[in-house]
Amino acid sequence: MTDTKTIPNETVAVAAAREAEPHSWFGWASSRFAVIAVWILLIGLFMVLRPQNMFHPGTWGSIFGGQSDLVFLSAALLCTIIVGEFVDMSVASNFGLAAILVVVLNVTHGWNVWIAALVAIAVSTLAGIINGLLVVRVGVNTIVVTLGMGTVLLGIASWVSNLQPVSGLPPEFSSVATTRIGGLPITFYLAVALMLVFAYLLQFTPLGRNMRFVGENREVSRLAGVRVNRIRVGAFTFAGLIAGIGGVLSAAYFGGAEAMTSQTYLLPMFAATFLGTAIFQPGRFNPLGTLVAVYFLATGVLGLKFLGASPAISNIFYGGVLVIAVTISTILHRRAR
Amino acid sequence: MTDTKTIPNETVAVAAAREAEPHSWFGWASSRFAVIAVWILLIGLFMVLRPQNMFHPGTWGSIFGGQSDLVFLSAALLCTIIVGEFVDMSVASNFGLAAILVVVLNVTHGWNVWIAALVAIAVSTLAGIINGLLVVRVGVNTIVVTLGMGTVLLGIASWVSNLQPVSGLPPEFSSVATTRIGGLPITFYLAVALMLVFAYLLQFTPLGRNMRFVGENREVSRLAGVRVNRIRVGAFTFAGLIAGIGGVLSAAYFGGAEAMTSQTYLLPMFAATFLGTAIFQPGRFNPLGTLVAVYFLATGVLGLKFLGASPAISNIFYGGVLVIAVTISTILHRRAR
Amino acid sequence: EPPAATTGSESNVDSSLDAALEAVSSPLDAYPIPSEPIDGVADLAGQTVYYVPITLQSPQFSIVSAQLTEALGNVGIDVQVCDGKGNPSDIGSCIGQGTQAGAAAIVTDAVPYGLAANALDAAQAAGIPVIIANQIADENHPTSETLGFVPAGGSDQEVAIAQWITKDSDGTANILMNRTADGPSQKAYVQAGLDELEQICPDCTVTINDVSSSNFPQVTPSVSAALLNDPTIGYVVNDFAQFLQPTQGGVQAAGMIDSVKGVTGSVGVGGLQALASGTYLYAATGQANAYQGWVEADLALRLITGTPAPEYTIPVRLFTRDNIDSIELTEEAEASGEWFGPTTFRDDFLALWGVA
Amino acid sequence: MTLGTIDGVRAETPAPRGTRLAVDSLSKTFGRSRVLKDISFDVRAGEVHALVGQNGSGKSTVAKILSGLYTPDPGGVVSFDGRPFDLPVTPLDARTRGMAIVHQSLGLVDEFTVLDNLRVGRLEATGPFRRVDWKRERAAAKAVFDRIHRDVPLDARVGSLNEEERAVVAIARALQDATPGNGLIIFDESTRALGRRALESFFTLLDEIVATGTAVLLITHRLEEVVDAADRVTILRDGAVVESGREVAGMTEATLTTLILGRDLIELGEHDRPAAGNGAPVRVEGVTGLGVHDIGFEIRPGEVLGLTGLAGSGYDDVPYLLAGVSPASAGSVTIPAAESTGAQASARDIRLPGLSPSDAIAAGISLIPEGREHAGIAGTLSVAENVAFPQTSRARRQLMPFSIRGERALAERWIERLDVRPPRPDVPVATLSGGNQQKVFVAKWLATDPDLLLLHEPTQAVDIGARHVIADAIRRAAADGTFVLVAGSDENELSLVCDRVLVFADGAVRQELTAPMSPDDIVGAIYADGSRAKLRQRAPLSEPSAGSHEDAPHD
Ligand SMILES: Nc1ncnc2c1ncn2[C@@H]1O[C@H](COP(=O)(O)OP(=O)(O)OP(=O)(O)O)[C@@H](O)[C@H]1O
Ligand SMILES: Nc1ncnc2c1ncn2[C@@H]1O[C@H](COP(=O)(O)OP(=O)(O)OP(=O)(O)O)[C@@H](O)[C@H]1O
Ligand SMILES: [Mg+2]
Ligand SMILES: [Mg+2]
Repeated sequence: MTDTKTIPNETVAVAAAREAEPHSWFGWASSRFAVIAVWILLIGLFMVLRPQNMFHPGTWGSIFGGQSDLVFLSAALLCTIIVGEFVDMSVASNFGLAAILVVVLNVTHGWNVWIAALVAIAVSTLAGIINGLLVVRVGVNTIVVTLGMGTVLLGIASWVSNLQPVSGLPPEFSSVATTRIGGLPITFYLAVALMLVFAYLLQFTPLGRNMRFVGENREVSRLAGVRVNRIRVGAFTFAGLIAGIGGVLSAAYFGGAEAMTSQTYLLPMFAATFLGTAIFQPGRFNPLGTLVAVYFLATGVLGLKFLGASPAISNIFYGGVLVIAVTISTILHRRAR
Repeated sequence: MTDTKTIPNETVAVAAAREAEPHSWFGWASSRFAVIAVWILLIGLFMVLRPQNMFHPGTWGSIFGGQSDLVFLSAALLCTIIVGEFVDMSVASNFGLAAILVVVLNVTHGWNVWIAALVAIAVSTLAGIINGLLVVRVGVNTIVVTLGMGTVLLGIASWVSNLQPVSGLPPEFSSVATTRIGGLPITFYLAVALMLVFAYLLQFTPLGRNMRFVGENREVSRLAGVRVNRIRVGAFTFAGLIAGIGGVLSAAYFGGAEAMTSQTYLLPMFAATFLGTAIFQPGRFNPLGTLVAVYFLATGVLGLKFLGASPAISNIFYGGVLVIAVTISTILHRRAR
Repeated sequence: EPPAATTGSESNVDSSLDAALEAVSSPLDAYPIPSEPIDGVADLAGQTVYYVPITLQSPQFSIVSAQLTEALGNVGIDVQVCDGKGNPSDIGSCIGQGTQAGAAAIVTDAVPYGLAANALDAAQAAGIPVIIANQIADENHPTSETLGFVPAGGSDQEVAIAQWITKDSDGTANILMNRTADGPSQKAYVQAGLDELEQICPDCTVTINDVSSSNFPQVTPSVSAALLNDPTIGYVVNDFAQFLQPTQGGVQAAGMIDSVKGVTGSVGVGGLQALASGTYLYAATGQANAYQGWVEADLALRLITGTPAPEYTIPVRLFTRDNIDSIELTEEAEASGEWFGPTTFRDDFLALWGVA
Repeated sequence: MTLGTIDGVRAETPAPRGTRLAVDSLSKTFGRSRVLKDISFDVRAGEVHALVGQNGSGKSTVAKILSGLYTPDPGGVVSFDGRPFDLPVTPLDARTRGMAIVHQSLGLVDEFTVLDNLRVGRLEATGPFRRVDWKRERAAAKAVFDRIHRDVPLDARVGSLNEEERAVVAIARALQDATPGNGLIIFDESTRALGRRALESFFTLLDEIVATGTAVLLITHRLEEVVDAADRVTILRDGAVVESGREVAGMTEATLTTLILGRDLIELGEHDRPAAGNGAPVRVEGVTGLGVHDIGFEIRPGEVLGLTGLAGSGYDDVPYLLAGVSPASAGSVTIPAAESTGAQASARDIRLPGLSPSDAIAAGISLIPEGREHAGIAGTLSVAENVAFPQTSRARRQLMPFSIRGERALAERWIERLDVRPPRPDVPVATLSGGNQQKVFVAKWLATDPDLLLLHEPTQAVDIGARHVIADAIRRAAADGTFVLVAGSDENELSLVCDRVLVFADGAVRQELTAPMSPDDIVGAIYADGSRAKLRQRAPLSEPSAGSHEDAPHD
């Protein structure tokens, strides 16, 4: 009771939580799977309203096959969030820069495409490392560093691409992304695999457990022998690496890239990552929740498109779902605890 | 490492404080005014390189007269940051909605323009209140709420404007924003006054003191009888109000508005607010620092334009200055303590 | 040189300029309709055409999509609108969706080929005709049985703007040209305007200011800087109305709102209302978006049925403070196409398709 | 690098036999201030070695150097079992040699389970998929608990444990890398929040551990712990060692105090206590809420009333209920009219249900809660801002400026009265040492000149000098007409400041003690089953019996 005493109100909360435990199976499940239930409902609704679209395999191909960029970006974002850093605002620009670089180096400068890809990923990773060093070693505010870095990277991307869309990657390179298996492009499988590995890492490996501990309490982790700073810098580095790989795959998938477009991912990627906290592990950022959130949002937006909704309506849906889902999950979770 | 006399019984802390005092004046000043010095240097540099522009009064009119939107937005952002909430991501959209609403209500629906302005501001304030209630009362994550709300507001703005730029406000209304005094539009004075009042509030009034304490430690504030939740909801409300007033003034200034424009303020407004933490009160968000940061960044961007820099270079400048300035201020501040 | 000759040629230029301005300022007597009818349109009922605009956030694409839907609806073809949202991911997935769904055709609007090269190649490989609208034909991707281009009126608009400025300034204009650097087509449009200026207005000065949607926040300072750099600038031109507000902000910030005339291209009802309000805009050009929707439908039908396609032109019109009162500034009027010519073009197309 | 020198030292200084940790000429400089000056001491195997000193004397700095958070100035040597560390110490290096540190908050993360907390940083990946082998981890955790003969459910969230269990978990974690009989555990004020019985069982456990040969370095402000439990003591004053490894046997708290402060402490004797009883008392009636049911008592003018009891007995809920911080379902407080205020003032009857903190403050009730960092001060704000906060926070006119000069004057008055060091109103509170932060915290509420002052553990984790300054200030407030209530679990503190103590059990008052009372009396009353045990019952030099599982976890 030592610590709870300092927060008198929490004593009550703890007591309530203990009492609540046995009763709350329903609450437990509802706070974890409410969003998935809503997803299923949403699909059902669209199926009734637009059967011709929703029973068409192309629709599902689009929902599942078209979100890989977003999955990579959300994974990169999660890296730093999990270890307790505030959001890395530079991942989208970093992703965009990698996509631009691989094309420009290959097409404009005639580099071998694989070398171009490696260099692009290396540049993104380097950006991640610089973020990490500034935040962790120098102690500069995370938002400042990543916002600034994001702006710089965006500037570099516009500069090397001369603000033009660039394209012309060789098809054999593109095939690493576009080849279809079971109707879905490889990028889908890569994206899902990334999230599964991430989830596995967090759930089952020492590194993952250490990351969660660092996210929860740095000092305790350090004294327990966890190399806290190394893990934090590592998280930024991996965020850069994943953004870089995602960017290169995106360029391969689309055969080209454009500097400004990375910014359009910002909203969906934040939305998915935060909506993910309402799925599977309420109140906690988690890769699988994020993955589901990506597809959930894609379903909603596509369904609305089928219904002929304007982008305005899509935005209202997007924002509304995010707030409502997380609000409900917060309330349910609080009850269930 | 001259270890001098230690008065018996004086703790090391006292000795440290005493010793540190006389030496650190330079450190003290440098961590506070470094950015301003850089600003002056920058102006000097541009004056040498482009005297024809920098000695032209119109340049100063542009630097100081053209940033009022940004000042209002940054002030709105500061409201919630100061009371310890994480950034309110909805202020830009809220600003945009107010701007659109006043025009649409007046021009399309024929409302009296003053009533339209009041309604627009009321809607923005309401959005702020809803943010506040969800965050404070329901306990939903700030980013989720404000990101979602921002998206919804953006959707509404696009919807009521039908994605068209809207215009046609009566000139006598526009004159509340456009009238020039001493070569600068009224909005400049309003923006500066807003920040001065804000700074005064924080520095000298009980309310401001309470806001700072709430931002620092909610429990301490609650125990001192501060209505913490009221202050937090109030901060969101004021953020909405300021965004609303800013939006209406912006519409008046331009004679019209466009839904998507608001999003373009996101980066500059974050940059200015965070850069502000490197000015006057290192490590602390403060209105005057933010105000200076706005003009500092405007000077840099305009000067670079005079030098013929491409938008890419300007972005690199923007991001680079943000990171470098805050990093230097962090290091100096740490030393100076 | 004999001064008389110069005067003569100048007055020649003058009169032809007047005529050109007169023509571009008035609505057409009739929209240009292709001559060759299309056979077998009736068999296409029940199929689906995908329409993928670069972004629905820009209002012109809503107009086109509505018209395209209406046009093809007349022949029983469904139009599936899929918003490209300005990023390759969405554009690619929209096109991929159309390909997988076995669309009768895929129409992209304002999407540079390079932005979705793989997806567009894949669609054609699957035998689905692709129509690239609002783009200049891409040399690397020539017109084929499965690929057609619907041009934009971009170049014509820029030429009209050049002509109006020449006339308005008596050939002495100092112009700030905000050029959208978002894609190759935009650059080409502006170039057409610059070429025209060079011809008809040798004494005009032009400053180019590249703007881009990725750097929207910098439009304002870049306009201010250009104006402060050269305070004699009298005309500020935008090729796209999307940049109107930040541009005006830059003019205002430089304190030159009274000495500068604003001009813009690709204007919609919002921009025209701003022109009518008489604050900053003096002239604006627009293209017949409603008609373009029908042209896209016509080209789609031709590619689907294997009918040879004609060269299309999208009419443009110049609006000034003089003629702005002659049109109705409503969304309905814009969607009907009445600003540019008689709205009967719909029946003409339907007749060509054999469904009237 | 100075590796060569260190090597030289390494070669020349053979460790005395049985020396576990040897610290030699360790110095630490922050900026321009040297906070450790050539510190030398050694900890022997199998002993409890206390490290004491005033707030800010450098104890935590030593611990932080030993845990690798700080890099010491070049020249110092830290050796363990005769082998010098490469400085700075890395946590991993320390761990492989069996040196562990337990922080004052015990370093536990409430959100995670006991197993997680125990094994964090030690989890090992196995197999090609680098999974955690939870079976093995559980076995390892179980083994540690078995070694110390304690049992804590491995899957319980640490947040749901009681304080004794938490202490056991912290100790178990620190012990797990030390092979039995080896290793060293450093406790930096880990005991500060433990109740008496938890404290006794903590030392019982400690005794079992050192009996095997493991060493303990104990940083504490409770002199009783030193006198009762330590074998030797090292005393720091202003960053220098004044006593290194002095045998504790035969020392009293008084001698220790003198050594720590470098002067004698003026005793707060019985004689300066005012006669209680003139005038009307504060009446507390029918208070129900949290862990207390329908309690009532009186506080007489001029007296300091203490509340104590076992953890969970409800005594520590009372101040929060009376201050409107925790919701009460019933009850009232009646504050009599102050004699000085004259005719118009009448007794105020304050109903507790629905009372908010600001209502309570307005009614003249001030609370000094436990937990300075959490509930006491805003660290980045200045001393003056913190001291004046209860005044500025409730200003009627929230938008009118307050007097900065007045604020500063107020702060200076209290800085002088409580001897806050450094005596500067403008420095951020976080830069003060713990004891001085506590003084600022107490000053903040004394400055409101309340009618009823409620305190909870007011002198926790402050040095003996600061404790007396604070106790003195509390007594002076009582003498000046404030009704004072102190809830606490530290019998030494209670006997120092209180005139009368109410002992709680099961949410009700069970016993009343009146002055004069000794710490022993208080403990005797708290624990119905016995009196205050000597903190460390030195084990007979045999292995403790394997069956002695006490403290079965209870919820
Ligand atoms: N990171 C630091 N930077 C500068 N000075 C520091 C730092 N940490 C500690 N000090 C100084 O070192 C002195 C010793 O601090 P230390 O924490 O060792 O004291 P302590 O003996 O643990 O005090 P307490 O009894 O309050 O725990 C402090 O007074 C402080 O002035
Ligand atoms: N950066 C710093 N600059 C100046 N003083 C510091 C700094 N960091 C810590 N201190 C001071 O060093 C002292 C020791 O801090 P530390 O974090 O070790 O807490 P502590 O004294 O062990 O904790 P407690 O007082 O709760 O027992 C405190 O007085 C603290 O204010
Ligand atoms: Mg300490
Ligand atoms: Mg301490």
